[in-house]
Amino acid sequence: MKFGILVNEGPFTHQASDTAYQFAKAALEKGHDVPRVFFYYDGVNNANKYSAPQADDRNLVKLWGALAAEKNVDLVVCVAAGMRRGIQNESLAPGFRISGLGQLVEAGMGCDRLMMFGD
Amino acid sequence: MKFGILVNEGPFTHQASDTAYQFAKAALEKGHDVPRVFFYYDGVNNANKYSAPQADDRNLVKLWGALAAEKNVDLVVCVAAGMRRGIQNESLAPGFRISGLGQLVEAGMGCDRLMMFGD
Amino acid sequence: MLHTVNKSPFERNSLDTCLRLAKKGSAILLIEDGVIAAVKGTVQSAKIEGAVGNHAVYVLGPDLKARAFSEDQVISGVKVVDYAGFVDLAEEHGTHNAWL
Amino acid sequence: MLHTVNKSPFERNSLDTCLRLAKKGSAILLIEDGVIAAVKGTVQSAKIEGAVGNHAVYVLGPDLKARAFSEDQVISGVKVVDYAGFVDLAEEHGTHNAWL
Amino acid sequence: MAEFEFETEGVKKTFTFMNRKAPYGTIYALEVLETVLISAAFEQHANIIFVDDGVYQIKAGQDTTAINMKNFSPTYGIIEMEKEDADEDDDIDMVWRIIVEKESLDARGLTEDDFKVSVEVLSAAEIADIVDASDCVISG
Amino acid sequence: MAEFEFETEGVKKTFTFMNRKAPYGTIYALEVLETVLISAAFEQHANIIFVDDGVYQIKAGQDTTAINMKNFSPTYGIIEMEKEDADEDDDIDMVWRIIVEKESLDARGLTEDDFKVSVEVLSAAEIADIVDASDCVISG
Repeated sequence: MKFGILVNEGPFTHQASDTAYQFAKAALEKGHDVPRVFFYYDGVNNANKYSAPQADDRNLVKLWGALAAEKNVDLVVCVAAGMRRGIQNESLAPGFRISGLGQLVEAGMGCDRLMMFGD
Repeated sequence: MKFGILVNEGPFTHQASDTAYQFAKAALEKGHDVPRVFFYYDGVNNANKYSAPQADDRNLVKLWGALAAEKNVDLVVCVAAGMRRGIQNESLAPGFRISGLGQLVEAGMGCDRLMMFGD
Repeated sequence: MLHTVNKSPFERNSLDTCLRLAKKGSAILLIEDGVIAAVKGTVQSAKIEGAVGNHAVYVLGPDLKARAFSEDQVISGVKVVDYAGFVDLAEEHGTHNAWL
Repeated sequence: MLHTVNKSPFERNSLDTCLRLAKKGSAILLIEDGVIAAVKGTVQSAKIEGAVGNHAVYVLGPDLKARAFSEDQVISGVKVVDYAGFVDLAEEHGTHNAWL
Repeated sequence: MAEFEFETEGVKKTFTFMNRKAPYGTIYALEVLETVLISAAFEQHANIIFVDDGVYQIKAGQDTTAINMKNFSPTYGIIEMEKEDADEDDDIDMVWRIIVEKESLDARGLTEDDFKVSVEVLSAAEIADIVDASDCVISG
Repeated sequence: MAEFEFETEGVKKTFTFMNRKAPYGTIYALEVLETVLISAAFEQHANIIFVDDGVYQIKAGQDTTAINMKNFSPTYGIIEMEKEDADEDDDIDMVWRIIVEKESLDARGLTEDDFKVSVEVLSAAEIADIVDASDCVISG
């Protein structure tokens, strides 16, 4: 089954992106596809390449990036939401790309389920 | 009177940093001092230099920076909260500086009021 | 002490906790989505109607206007202030306690 | 339909709205701070105790454990699942509706 | 980076946009609106639903000058026009509904006359059926 | 940039840390804790108060392994030790109180025995007096 995922909050302040990541990982481990994760609202902050949490804490920016590399997940940051909040090519972490909100609607159209995680 | 200000949320998603800015501006216009604004939690995102909202929207990163330049306000971003969320020297907007959480406690000790704005 | 509440009483419990923990005689200012609590004729109105006897209650006018509430929809006994008035309240009432 | 609620019933109104707008027979999964609603013996417990007759109610075990709730504190009729179980519920129950 | 292309040719789904938050205190109302507008470009069906404090989003008379934020409420008028176009033009296969929950209105002492757009006022039970039958739910 | 130096020599204030949110769903509990620890370096008085879902922050037995987040609850033990040091050492002029609201406990069916640190259980009215007498309130 194809799961599209929408992430509405940044890392750390809200648990939403942790839960989204754990869901994506569990779905992939079960043999499902996660063709796209779309980052909207403060979710764009998951793609901030300057994020450097303490060594004993999880690094969600890197965890998402590794998922993209290992499992072919398309990590899309909303261009308009990203511009507002300071996620542009200069601050974009590896594994993510910036595109339009149409990519969220397409994920909803093309996946069997659209899962949403936010505040 | 000296007002210290603590900002807990980033720009756009929550109104908190707008309200904090309007409060600071009103206090300065009344002849009070605002020696320091401390950015903690997601508030550190107010200092993201890549923030570029649409032309018909307010740009809080620039508004804070202008306040610092014109009114001698010390804009301090918490180093630990900023590291987590990707606000480091490379992404820091003009007018802000990065320092420790002690600067918040000092603002509480040294100001007549510590005003807090968050979610 | 100046208490501020910035969330709708329909959505969160912050106004309830503020009213439970605010000392009699302290001031309460409703800001941001918190202004919804200051409006007459909702199922939440009783909270602020009950509070005006024990507290000086204020509401931020700019936030009322943004949400299309007029001043005559504000519960009787609640005073409308602007940002300059907010600064005055902070000066006058001592420590700020933001119920977040 | 699979509904998820991620906020404490003490703090927000999202569980109330979920229960008002969830069709009878649909599934509800409590996650993150929402797991607090699944715990016995609180003044909020009646909400989920009432819901188990009309809905299949689940709670995310990893979130319970993080908050130091044991499985025997969970309201009777509520099933505990892990992230893999969350995926199964999403597969089984159709459209996801997150009450944010 | 694994750019993915979806097969969306001929796909027609029903999106529910569940608006539950007051405007301006948070940005969710505005950013959900942007998603509604984009979904029109894909000619998808849409239920644009206002419940809880979300009903305040469509109140007439919003004036954000003094808070220095963008008043985005005129965009709801654009949504209403998109809906009318879809209703009237036989070549557009897109059903849009703008719905307000009666229970949320009553709790706030509001009526349809307070709104800047035409809405269907439905009960919680009626809305439950509509949402349950939709393919994707996006809330804010 | 206008770096400012405060005159804090000899200043002694009372900080109230108002913890109202459950742990892990949001980061506020953890980042407030960091502020409490820093305030010790300045030897300030502190009321560390747990009300509403904040009381869950100090529950014994938290295990975050499966959510892959840092279990920060051991830090409350450090806070307790700081408080004990201040209570016992005459050279430290710092009064710390760790307070839980009785009404919040009762609503959640909790007792003092559920907690990993020693607390004062006080009524809302008693807490109101303590908070009202403090100089700075930091909540999360």
